[in-house]
Amino acid sequence: MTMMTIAEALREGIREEMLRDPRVFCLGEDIGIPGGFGGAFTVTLGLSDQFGHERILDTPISETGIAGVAIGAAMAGLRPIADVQYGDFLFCMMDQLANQAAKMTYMSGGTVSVPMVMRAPVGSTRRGTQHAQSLEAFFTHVPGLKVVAPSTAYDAKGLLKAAVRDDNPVLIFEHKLLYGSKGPRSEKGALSPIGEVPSTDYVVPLGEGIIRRIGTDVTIIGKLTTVYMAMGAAEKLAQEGISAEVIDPRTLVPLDKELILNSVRKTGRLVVVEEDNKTGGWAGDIAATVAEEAFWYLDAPIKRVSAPDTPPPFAPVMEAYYLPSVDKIIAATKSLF
Amino acid sequence: MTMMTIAEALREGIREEMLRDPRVFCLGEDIGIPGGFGGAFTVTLGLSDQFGHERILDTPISETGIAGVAIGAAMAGLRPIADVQYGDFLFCMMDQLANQAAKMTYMSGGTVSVPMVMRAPVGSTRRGTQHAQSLEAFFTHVPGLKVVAPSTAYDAKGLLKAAVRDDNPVLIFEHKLLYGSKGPRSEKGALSPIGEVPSTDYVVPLGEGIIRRIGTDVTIIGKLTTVYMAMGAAEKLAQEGISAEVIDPRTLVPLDKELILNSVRKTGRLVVVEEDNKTGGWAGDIAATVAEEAFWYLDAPIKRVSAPDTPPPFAPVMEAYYLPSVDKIIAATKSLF
Amino acid sequence: MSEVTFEQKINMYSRMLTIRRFEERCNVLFMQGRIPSTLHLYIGQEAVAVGVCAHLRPTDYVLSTHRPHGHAIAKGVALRDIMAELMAKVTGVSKGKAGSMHVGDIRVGMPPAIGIVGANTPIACGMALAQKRQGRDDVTVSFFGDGAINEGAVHEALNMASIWNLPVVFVCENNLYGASTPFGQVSKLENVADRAKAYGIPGVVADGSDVLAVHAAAGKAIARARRGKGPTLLECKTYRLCGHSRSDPLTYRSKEEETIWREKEPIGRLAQDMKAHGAVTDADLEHIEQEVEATVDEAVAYADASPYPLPEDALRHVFYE
Amino acid sequence: MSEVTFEQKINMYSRMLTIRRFEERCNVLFMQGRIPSTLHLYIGQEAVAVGVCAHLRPTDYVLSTHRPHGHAIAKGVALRDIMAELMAKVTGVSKGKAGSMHVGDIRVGMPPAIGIVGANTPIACGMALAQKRQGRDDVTVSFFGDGAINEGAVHEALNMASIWNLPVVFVCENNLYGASTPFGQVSKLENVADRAKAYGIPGVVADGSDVLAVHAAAGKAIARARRGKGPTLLECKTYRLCGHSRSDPLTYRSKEEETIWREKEPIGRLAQDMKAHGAVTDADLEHIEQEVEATVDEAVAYADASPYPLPEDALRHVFYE
Ligand SMILES: Cc1ncc(C[n+]2csc(CCOP(=O)(O)OP(=O)(O)O)c2C)c(N)n1
Ligand SMILES: Cc1ncc(C[n+]2csc(CCOP(=O)(O)OP(=O)(O)O)c2C)c(N)n1
Ligand SMILES: [Mg+2]
Ligand SMILES: [Mg+2]
Repeated sequence: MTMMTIAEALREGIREEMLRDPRVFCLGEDIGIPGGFGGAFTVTLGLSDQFGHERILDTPISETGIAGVAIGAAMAGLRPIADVQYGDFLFCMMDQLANQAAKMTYMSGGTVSVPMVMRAPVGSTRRGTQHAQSLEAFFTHVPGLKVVAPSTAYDAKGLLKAAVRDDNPVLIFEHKLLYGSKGPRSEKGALSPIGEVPSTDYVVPLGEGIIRRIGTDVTIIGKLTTVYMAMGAAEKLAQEGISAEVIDPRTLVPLDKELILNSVRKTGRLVVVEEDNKTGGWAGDIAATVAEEAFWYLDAPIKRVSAPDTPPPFAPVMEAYYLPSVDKIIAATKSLF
Repeated sequence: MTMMTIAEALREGIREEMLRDPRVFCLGEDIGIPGGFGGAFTVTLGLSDQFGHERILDTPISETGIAGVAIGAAMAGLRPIADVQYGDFLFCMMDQLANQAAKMTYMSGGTVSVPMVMRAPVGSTRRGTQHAQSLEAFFTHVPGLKVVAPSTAYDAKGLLKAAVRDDNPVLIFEHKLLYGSKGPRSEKGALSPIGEVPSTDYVVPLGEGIIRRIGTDVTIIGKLTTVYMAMGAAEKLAQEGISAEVIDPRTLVPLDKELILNSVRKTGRLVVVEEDNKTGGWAGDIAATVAEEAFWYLDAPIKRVSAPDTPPPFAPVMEAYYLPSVDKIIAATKSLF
Repeated sequence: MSEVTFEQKINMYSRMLTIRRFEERCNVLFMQGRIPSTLHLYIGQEAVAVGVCAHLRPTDYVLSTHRPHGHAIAKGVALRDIMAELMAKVTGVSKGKAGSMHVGDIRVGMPPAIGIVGANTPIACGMALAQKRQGRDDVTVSFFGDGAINEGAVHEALNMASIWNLPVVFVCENNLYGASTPFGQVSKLENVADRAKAYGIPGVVADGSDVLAVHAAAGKAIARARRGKGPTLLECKTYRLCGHSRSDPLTYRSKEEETIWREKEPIGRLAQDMKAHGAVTDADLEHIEQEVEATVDEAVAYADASPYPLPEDALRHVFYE
Repeated sequence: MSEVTFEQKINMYSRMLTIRRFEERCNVLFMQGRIPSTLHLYIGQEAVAVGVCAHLRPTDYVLSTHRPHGHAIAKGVALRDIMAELMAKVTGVSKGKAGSMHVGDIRVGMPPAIGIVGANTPIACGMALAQKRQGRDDVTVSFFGDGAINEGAVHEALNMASIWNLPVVFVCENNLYGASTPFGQVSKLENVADRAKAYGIPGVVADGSDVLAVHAAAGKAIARARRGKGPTLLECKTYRLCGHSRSDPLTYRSKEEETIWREKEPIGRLAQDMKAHGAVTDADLEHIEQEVEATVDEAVAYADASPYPLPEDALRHVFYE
């Protein structure tokens, strides 16, 4: 067991998988340049020294190309871990991910596999409209893609390793404020999810959510940073006599639906929290699932605590207004009682 | 009044707007080639004879370029109507639509407008995975874009004209089976929404839904082809004593939320029908909104009749299984009683 | 490049004829409603697929487009598996899930064809990268059209192939039109091949109606790639003698132009060449014709006799099992 | 091209110095935490923005990137409006909604800068298309970096500008690195300008550390565009004397390389030139320095005194009002 940040845990996960399996390699912009950044958020820092530039492959700024190369390499027997500097740039490779990677196995009648990983940092960190979006909902809506969103260092390493070993395209959404990147690449306002990470080989299987806090009166679901906000809210709510169960699905596709439904069947109330825009967000999909499959257990409306339908604003005062928070979760939860 | 197909109604709408406003022009692949198709589904057929090739501008196969040119032209004072041959190719221009068009006004603090229209055919017509998707949900989730989905010839013309006159980027999703395109470009299995279309100038304002059938026991919401399925189901349900109200939102963003909420407040039951994949679909977002804002009026779970989470299959037997249908709507509705 | 042997010529002839007859049959079946959806035929362009693929092994890869039948047949995908797919049967190469635009069989080195114009090129780079890393002297061929050259994806792919010296051959089939749009209207350069200059890689133009010319040019490019010398952009000037898709009335092209190209048509041309060299007689050709017809008949019979998928098969193979 | 007048030189000098001092101040404010987020400085590249924009009118357009301060100042966006934006104030040119990466002011012909590498180029084509249709003899300039040239969007844009003869000038600022990645590692060609050959348009290389060289080359390209002769790809070889973004330790570049370029640095170079011609004295330059400092002070004071937006202002301007 070592204490690690998420950036470190991801790096260890990549290192272990690369040592375990010579087919694994990384590609992306600025990931392996000597003296460089190790990717936008230091995740691959130092790996090119250990593995060389063939296996930590620096690419041109060509997102479509990066995704396409990852897809092709995966189809031909390698296990690429591709990297995009900000999740927002996934839109530049959307055709490759949504039309090609996601559909290749289906189009081949199940004979071709695309075992690739695409890592993408998301979340608002004062960089404004084009460097702050949450992209999860776009990809959970594409059949054929798996989607994970780790909120702890333990999960980050375990999910990454599971993703690398999966025979399907897996997107890993990592939140910028959770990396715990150090030195010049550290982030203002970052949470510090430093946690214990086994140095033994383990995976967190795709599709298993986790109850972060047991409760009886209301279920609060968060992902990435909003897990921490939900935990904060649950603590304060406890002081007011409301016992909140906090769920972190960890994997968005495949979703651990039963974990969520069982919790709601028990608590009768649901609040879903995410940083993404409300309309069309992932939170709405969870709400719809519960309204369809656990309706008779509900004692109150299903609340979403999401960002409003605006691009991520730059100014910190507006950004704070835009983002979910402990207080907003508390207010939403209390409105159900 | 003339009887028109949707393809004709769109063509007339474009023609009228081009005559009214010299800033309006069309661009896209194969839209104006002499002797050519008039776009993939004949909508612009003949317009280059009338307006010339400067205003019916044939482009290279460069979707990013097409979207970017439309955005730039709109910012600089023109009113482009751009065209993509199949909605699936919107993924190729996703960055331009989601990161640029949608955010330009916001990024400029409200000083720049992007009055462009992007037309995109959607829906499954036996062409398989990459030519059959429904793209609406991806774009309703992008703040800054307006999204319309006409199901009748009257609405198609009226919404198109409203879109051209709007100062924001508007996506028009047109269903291939609704065009009623004739001759060599006609579609197998097409519905025939030929309808009366005024030859006078009118618009269907963005954001106004419509009740297609009044009912008291259940609200069924459809869009594009599923409006027709909902109507068919409502008729059969009536024979069994269930009175269904059918709503066609026509515009998805901005959404006529009150129309929907009021209907559900009256009927107490909701079925949302769409051709898109269930997880992350638009139907889920409607369900979530109702579960949040009209929960106390609900007498039953909210049902979605959507496609399963698979790419659109090619073989007609599988496609039929994949698509919603009158029977599926009836079954879902009855399960609520 | 060694001379093309008589046997090779016969093989190429027979392969081209197979594509032609197969597709003519497709067209009939489509008209009869037995092939659903749409159909992009390759008629007239057979020399390109055949001339290129004659150099390939099963461990080489071919990536194709919305117009893939010719590439598939040339790469060795079984006729019956293709036909069953087109007819939406469960015995189809993709179990009826994909249809005409996505024909391919990974067992012979051809993944599903990609219907998004230009999108196969970066994927080709990835496959070539894997071949290189694995120490194979295999190559990847990416086929695409003149229209595709203006897609951003192709640019990114050409550059990546160039800087990483990947064993990939980009074969642009310039059939003068992207759907209805003349190439001259969407490019200032006359030759697609000249775009290679932007990437510092060889750009070569070949007569795409002459299978021997294609064979020679492709042979060089492929050998170069196998030797680790990197990618080539090979442009084959060709012409589709059929419509772009389903019932295209072809009113955007002139009859004169069509006539010129009909005369250059590759199958007759190779027949002429072989006959002129006294290598074959009309009887020999007739014999090949009959063999080809028989294989096409067999494919149709197989597809016809095959069952449709079960409706709920739609749910399978979203993920790799 | 007519000779550059003394007055023009002084103007360009003063403009370059304004950019430099403004950004040095930005850096201090960033370190102090008074500018949130990240910051891509233009220090060292000033000659490009200034040499190009000296030719432009308010009705010409400039499109910029994640590194836009220099372009904005050169195009005439008010310093105080930029500074207020960087400091997230409601008086900022985008009301605090956008920040450093999206600086621009449409009132002077510069829409918000675009932070997606390469993405401004097709938009530039659209703006140029509008200028052409409207019968204006205005031009659009798209600035982007060496890293951007490998984006698909740029390829599509260059081709469209070429076939439609659009009045757009593509100015590639080749500062040798895309973030930490050396250009030589992502391109087989030494010059970005040579990529122009793929589109049949002129490709020109200029010394981007010499504002007079940039001015001359840009003048030709812009005049050509105004005359309806179409686009040019103008590559300016330059160097950023600062980090890529916020606290970049610059450990991927050699000190020797930095020293070479520091000696070529454009502001001192123009000063040398003017002094050598006896056109200015040190006292004159000192006077300019003081003026520039004063305008920067004023901008900071203005921004400092300005209020922050209201939190709920976040909800406005999603749509055009
Ligand atoms: C990204 C994308 N844009 C548009 C289309 C529609 N489309 C299919 S084929 C075609 C023409 C392609 O022309 P070319 O590349 O020359 O190939 P050819 O059809 O001539 O073989 C078009 C526009 C598509 N499939 N994908
Ligand atoms: C599409 C996209 N990919 C990656 C990035 C991240 N990024 C920002 S600046 C940069 C380097 C750009 O290099 P260049 O074009 O040479 O411009 P320079 O920074 O040197 O001015 C990168 C990779 C981005 N903003 N957009
Ligand atoms: Mg073609
Ligand atoms: Mg650079």
